[in-house]
Amino acid sequence: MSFTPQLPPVAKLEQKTVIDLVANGKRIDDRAADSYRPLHIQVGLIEKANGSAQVSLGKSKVLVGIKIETGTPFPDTPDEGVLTVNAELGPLASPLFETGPPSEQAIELARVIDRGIRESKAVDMKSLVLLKGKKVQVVFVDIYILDHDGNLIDAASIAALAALASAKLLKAELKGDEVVYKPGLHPLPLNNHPVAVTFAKVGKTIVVDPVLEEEQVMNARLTVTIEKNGNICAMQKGGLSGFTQDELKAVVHLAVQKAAENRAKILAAAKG
Amino acid sequence: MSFTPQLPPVAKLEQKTVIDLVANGKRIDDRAADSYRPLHIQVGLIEKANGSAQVSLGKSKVLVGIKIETGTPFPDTPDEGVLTVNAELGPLASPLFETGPPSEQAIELARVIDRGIRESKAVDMKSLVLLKGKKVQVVFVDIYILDHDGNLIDAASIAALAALASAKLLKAELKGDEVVYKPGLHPLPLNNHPVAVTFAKVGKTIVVDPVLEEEQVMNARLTVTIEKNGNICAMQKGGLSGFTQDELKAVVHLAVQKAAENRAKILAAAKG
Amino acid sequence: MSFTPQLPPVAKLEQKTVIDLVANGKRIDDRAADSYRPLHIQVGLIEKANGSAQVSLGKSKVLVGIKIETGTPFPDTPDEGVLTVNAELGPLASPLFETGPPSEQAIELARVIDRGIRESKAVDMKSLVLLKGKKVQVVFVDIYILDHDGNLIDAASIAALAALASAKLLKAELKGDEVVYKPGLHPLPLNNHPVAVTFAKVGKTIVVDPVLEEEQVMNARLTVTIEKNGNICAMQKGGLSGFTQDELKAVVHLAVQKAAENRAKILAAAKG
Amino acid sequence: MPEPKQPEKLIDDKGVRIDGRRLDQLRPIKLEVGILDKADGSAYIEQGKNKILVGVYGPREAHPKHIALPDRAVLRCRYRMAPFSVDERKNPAPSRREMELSKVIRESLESVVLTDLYPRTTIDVFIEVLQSDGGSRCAGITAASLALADAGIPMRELVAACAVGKIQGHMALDLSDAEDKYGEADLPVAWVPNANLVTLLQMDGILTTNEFEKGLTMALDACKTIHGMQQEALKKKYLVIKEVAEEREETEVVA
Amino acid sequence: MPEPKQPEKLIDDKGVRIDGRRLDQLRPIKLEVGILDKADGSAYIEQGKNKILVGVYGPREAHPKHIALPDRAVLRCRYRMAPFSVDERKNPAPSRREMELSKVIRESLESVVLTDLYPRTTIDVFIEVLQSDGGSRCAGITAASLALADAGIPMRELVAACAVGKIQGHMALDLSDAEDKYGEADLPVAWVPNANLVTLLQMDGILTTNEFEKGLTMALDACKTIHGMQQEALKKKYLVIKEVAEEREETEVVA
Amino acid sequence: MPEPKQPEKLIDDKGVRIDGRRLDQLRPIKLEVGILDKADGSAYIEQGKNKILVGVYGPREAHPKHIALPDRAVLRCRYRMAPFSVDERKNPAPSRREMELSKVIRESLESVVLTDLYPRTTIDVFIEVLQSDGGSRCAGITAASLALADAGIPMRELVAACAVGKIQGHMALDLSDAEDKYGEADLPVAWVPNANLVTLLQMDGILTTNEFEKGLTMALDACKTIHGMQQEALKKKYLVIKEVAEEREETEVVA
Repeated sequence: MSFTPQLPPVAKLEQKTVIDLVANGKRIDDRAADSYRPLHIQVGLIEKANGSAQVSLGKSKVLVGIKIETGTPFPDTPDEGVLTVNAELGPLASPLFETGPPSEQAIELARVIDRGIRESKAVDMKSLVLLKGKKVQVVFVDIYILDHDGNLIDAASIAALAALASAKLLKAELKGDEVVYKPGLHPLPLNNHPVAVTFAKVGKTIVVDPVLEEEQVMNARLTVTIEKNGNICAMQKGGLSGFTQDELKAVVHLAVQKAAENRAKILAAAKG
Repeated sequence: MSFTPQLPPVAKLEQKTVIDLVANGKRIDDRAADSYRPLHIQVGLIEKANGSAQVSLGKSKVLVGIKIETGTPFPDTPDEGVLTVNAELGPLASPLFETGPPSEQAIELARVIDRGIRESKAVDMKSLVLLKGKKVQVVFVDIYILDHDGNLIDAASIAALAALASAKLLKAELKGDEVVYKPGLHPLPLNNHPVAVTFAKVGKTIVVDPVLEEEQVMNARLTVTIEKNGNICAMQKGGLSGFTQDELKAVVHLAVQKAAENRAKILAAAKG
Repeated sequence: MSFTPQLPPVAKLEQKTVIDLVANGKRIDDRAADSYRPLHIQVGLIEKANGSAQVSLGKSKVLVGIKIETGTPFPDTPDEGVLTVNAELGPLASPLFETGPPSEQAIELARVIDRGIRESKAVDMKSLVLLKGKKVQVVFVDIYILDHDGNLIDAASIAALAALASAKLLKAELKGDEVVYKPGLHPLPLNNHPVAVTFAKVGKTIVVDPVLEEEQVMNARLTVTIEKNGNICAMQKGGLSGFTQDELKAVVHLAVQKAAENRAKILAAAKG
Repeated sequence: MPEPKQPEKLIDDKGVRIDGRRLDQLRPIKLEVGILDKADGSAYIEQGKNKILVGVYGPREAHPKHIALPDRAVLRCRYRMAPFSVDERKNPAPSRREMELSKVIRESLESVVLTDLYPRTTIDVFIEVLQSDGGSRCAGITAASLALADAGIPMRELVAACAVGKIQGHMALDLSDAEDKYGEADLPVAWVPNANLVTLLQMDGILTTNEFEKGLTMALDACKTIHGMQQEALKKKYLVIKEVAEEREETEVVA
Repeated sequence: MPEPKQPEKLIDDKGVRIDGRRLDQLRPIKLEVGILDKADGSAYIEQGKNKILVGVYGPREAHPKHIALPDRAVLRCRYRMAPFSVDERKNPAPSRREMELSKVIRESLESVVLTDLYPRTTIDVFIEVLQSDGGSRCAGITAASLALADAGIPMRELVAACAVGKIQGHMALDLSDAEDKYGEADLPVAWVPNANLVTLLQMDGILTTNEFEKGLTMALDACKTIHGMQQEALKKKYLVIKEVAEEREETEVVA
Repeated sequence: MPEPKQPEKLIDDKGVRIDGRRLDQLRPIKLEVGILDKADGSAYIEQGKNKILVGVYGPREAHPKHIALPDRAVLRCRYRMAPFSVDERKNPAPSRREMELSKVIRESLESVVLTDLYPRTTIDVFIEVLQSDGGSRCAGITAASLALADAGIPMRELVAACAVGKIQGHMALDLSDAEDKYGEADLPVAWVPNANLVTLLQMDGILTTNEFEKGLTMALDACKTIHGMQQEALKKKYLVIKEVAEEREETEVVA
């Protein structure tokens, strides 16, 4: 059951400061409404993973690891591999996070990232089949939040794409019942590069890449995921209030632009 | 672990009224001790299910859906299909119900209904085998409580039988490893028609089909499930006290009569 | 998540008595520092199990049952059977134990017993294979604590070895896909006889086989499991403080001696 | 039950959809208010083959207490699919999809409920999908608004919801199951008409920005229509109550 | 371990059952009281190959507190089968069957315990089936009564329990595992003799109403016998205690 | 990813291990302190291919309250492996191994933290193994000590930890993954140097008592070395802080 969350007791005064700044075209960390925080992307840190990327977005920090293993396809898609996205919002990353099974926030995060990858057909799922209906490769995308200073969705989306774009796998073949790996690493075939761009409505103003203090006072949140051709491939609204029709139109257009900028950085970092 | 339940704080006065009425041969809703509340049965509401029935017993309301799917038989009964009964006593139906895994009340309800169906051999389990020991049809009976005003066992038993009796399935066959469905719907083969009849002992009097207010003051509860030939196929006593030997004999005889009356209504409704 | 346990409110005075006694070379139950409580071992109580043993160590009482069933080997050990050790520290045995999933104490206990058996290669795992990589015998060691008066690890270790050493199984063979049992019971092949010996450091003194009152005031605990040739095959330190290097050396040597004494009793009891 | 087969075309040469609808046409909608006895408020919706029951309890004491908020009621929401509501039986354990939808549906309702009137309480919305046919989260929101109103919980206004999608390259209103499954995109929308706020918005599939804008307009128009139906359903309920009350009065006069 | 094979006949031509019993004969019963150290009360029963241990704790402070009742003790009961107690190893996770039996066993004991003497506390009954052989819920109740008495918890009287069943068309007392498995019906009964109340009654299989009445009478007769054994077991325990006390007294006198 | 193949030999004819180390040589260790923003204290360790991040929160209010202790802080510890940290993906659900290690790691730290200064609070240590390469519990303890210090939690001294093992019949320091897997024994040790207390000790495999004594000495020597590195890492962190502070001061003077 989902219920209205208990926000941490941020002093009213502090909240007012954040809102007033935004209303005056400023932000608590001196950015413009349409600017991202500094973005750093590092791939390949986890040698035991097929792919990995650590992303810092300001002080938010996310690690994504990709593991590729053999498994069974879903009965209704016998000729496709399997993609699984999982997110850990562990207590290391924030006093707001607790131990225990995935919270609704973790599930929402994982499912939004999953939709962007799946709907844009980023991973070439046909190429993952070893034996139709019986044996396929399963791509696990594990999102690990290390430090939470706001806008985890974009940080995770960027890290997931960087990890996928830099992932390598051994060519697997079936010999009888057994999976045999041939030497030599090949890149994971990607057909698309989805990038999530998240906005917060603070007061009446919309800002991109909200920092934690902005998330704690925002009326609503919107994530727009854009694929490589500039089309939308996933959206998700969050927060207790909403957006007007005009706001939505404006936000979508800005998302296309911001996604292109971030995509370029991701692909450059993934190439190393 | 099972523990003495916390009953809702019904006013002592109200409790006394219910008990006094029954002691005087009356009931809070003006019924005779051996009368059921009005019974309405509607089958086929859920087109996506193989069978379904919605039952109102007074203000109690239960929906049962039947799904039939292919699965694996149990190792010790390789030549029989599988029957699974599950009950949801969700928070929609009563302030007494909570979210979370099935309560002991839900488990007891499902198991009593299950026993009635299983012990009377109502479903022809042999007819559900596709390949002995390997592949059979699995009959899922899902009981969904919508409104709880007492005597959920009988309402669920009636709905389960109506749903089974009106269930239709495609003929399935094995072609090699795969299940192939042939066109044309066939009724699910039933060999018996078990009907549960539930009694409550209020003060020293025994009433049939207790309403919620009666359940909250009863000393004990007894369910007797009667199959089509008038034999007993399941019993379950509940509640903090018990019954005398003479009371049990009387109750069993009344159950035979009441089950026959309700069975006629169920089969009429199922034929629709 | 593991956290500092809440010890029961033993009166300070009582705690002091236990500590003072040990400091003066005595113990609350009049034993020497290096003496075990009376040990009773009874095998074969549970006829439905392949092996079983009930052990009393003073007032601590443990029952272990062995079940041997067919199953699937782990992918990385296709030519070995499977060994599973599970422990129940149920609420019957102590007011300190609660219902619910296994506590960290139960998990630690099971894993320490498991390590002793596994690392000493006590069970001949190769002999349990029916069809390499496909079908093997699985040995379940279920530890059931009945009365907790301290040193459950040693009581469980003794009971586990006695149960394994007295276990019998039917010879199983594969005929096609099915497991067929041949008549006649054979002993479970054992190659080694690991025995755990547990010490507690109370004040500055180390005692063997701590009773519950000693466990509740001990600084630290050490279990040393010794295999039949006098080598160490498992160790586990517990408790909030630690041991000096010299203490560890002394303890290990004492463990070798105590294990040999207990092993003789176990094997005598297992032979019956 | 085996799933229905994929239709050859989702739109025929005349622009007609598999169930006979035009691209901008809603499925038949049936709304009922106040149909459960124990719940404080309830509503039932049929939209196409969707059959959804919503029960509301509250404001009531928060349980467990630590979730209570000092300055407002906690809104709680559970979206749940019956095991028999879909083609392949759904496992009764809550799925990740159900948990996500419970969250976004709750967020779609938060802004209209006057929660600050009832601090330290909960208002509970239970959405039971008895049969699912595409667009069930939107139909659930439409019915949940009515159930909240039926429970007498003060609201700024009703929330209406409807999905729009893309099939065979065209934007189409209120996708059915088959259209959702074999179509190219799905865009569920909830709207609070007077505040002019979109309080639920999700999307999957591929849409150009133009298609998005067109689809959003179609969805909001449909929400307007549905909002009218909601008001009708409430009026009808109160009318019935009024009539019953009047009948009683007459009876009493007679007696 | 592979299950034992199905016997050809459950009753031979002379009316004798596979374990040599007559139709109305109980299996050998062994009762022991006060055998655990930490539990406040305990008892052990062997009935056929059933081996069941019961421990009782309480009255003690309710934990968690919110389950406490203001006017009586909460009775808590857990029926549990050891993984090695049955032919095929039982998964240690609680099964639906164990949860149901915990409930009906608790309800069979509620009316004899004077719970109103200990408001806001719990009385906990833990039934551990170490080996199961048909009729374990009844044997568990018989032992639980003794364990409650051993814990010094005030009770109106002891509850005795026994099952009756139908094998090869005949009503037979106290079915063993094989009889339960290959028989036609099982009817477990718990009885409070002086109050003349049947406090546990379940049935599965097929019985005519006449068979039910006959079976019930057989079960109640057996409960009477078992009730006698329970009283003997308690007496023996107290005798032992008395003897120990007397011995001590003597020793003290000597000393 | 498929697991690496078993090496033919773990030690070559010259006594050199597969990664080029001598028997008594540690793997390269890199320590960083204070690298997380939200945690009250944090540290990062690389030891061989181990990559482990530790965050510490506290002392903070105990939640849930009933775990609080009246006379000291509760130390809480969670050891966790990321799904991608090992050759075969680890299921995210907590394993029995993780639960056991959380306990023994907590117990290795309890005696150095001055918990009696903060009654009714918790001090939380979260150890996240991002990549695992043998000896991760020891590396985790080494980093956890630093993270506790970084959080400003008063400690008697730092705990250092290192494993020793047996490969091809020789005792060898600080086993790597392959050595652990194909070796004969593993002996993880945590040491509190000034109190001279071994606060973590586990063993699996086969060791003679002589081998144990030799191994223990090797492990404690290594702990001494690591203890020095820990102090360096803390000094470096405070130096940086001091420099930043001085820079700021200068800037302020300039401004």
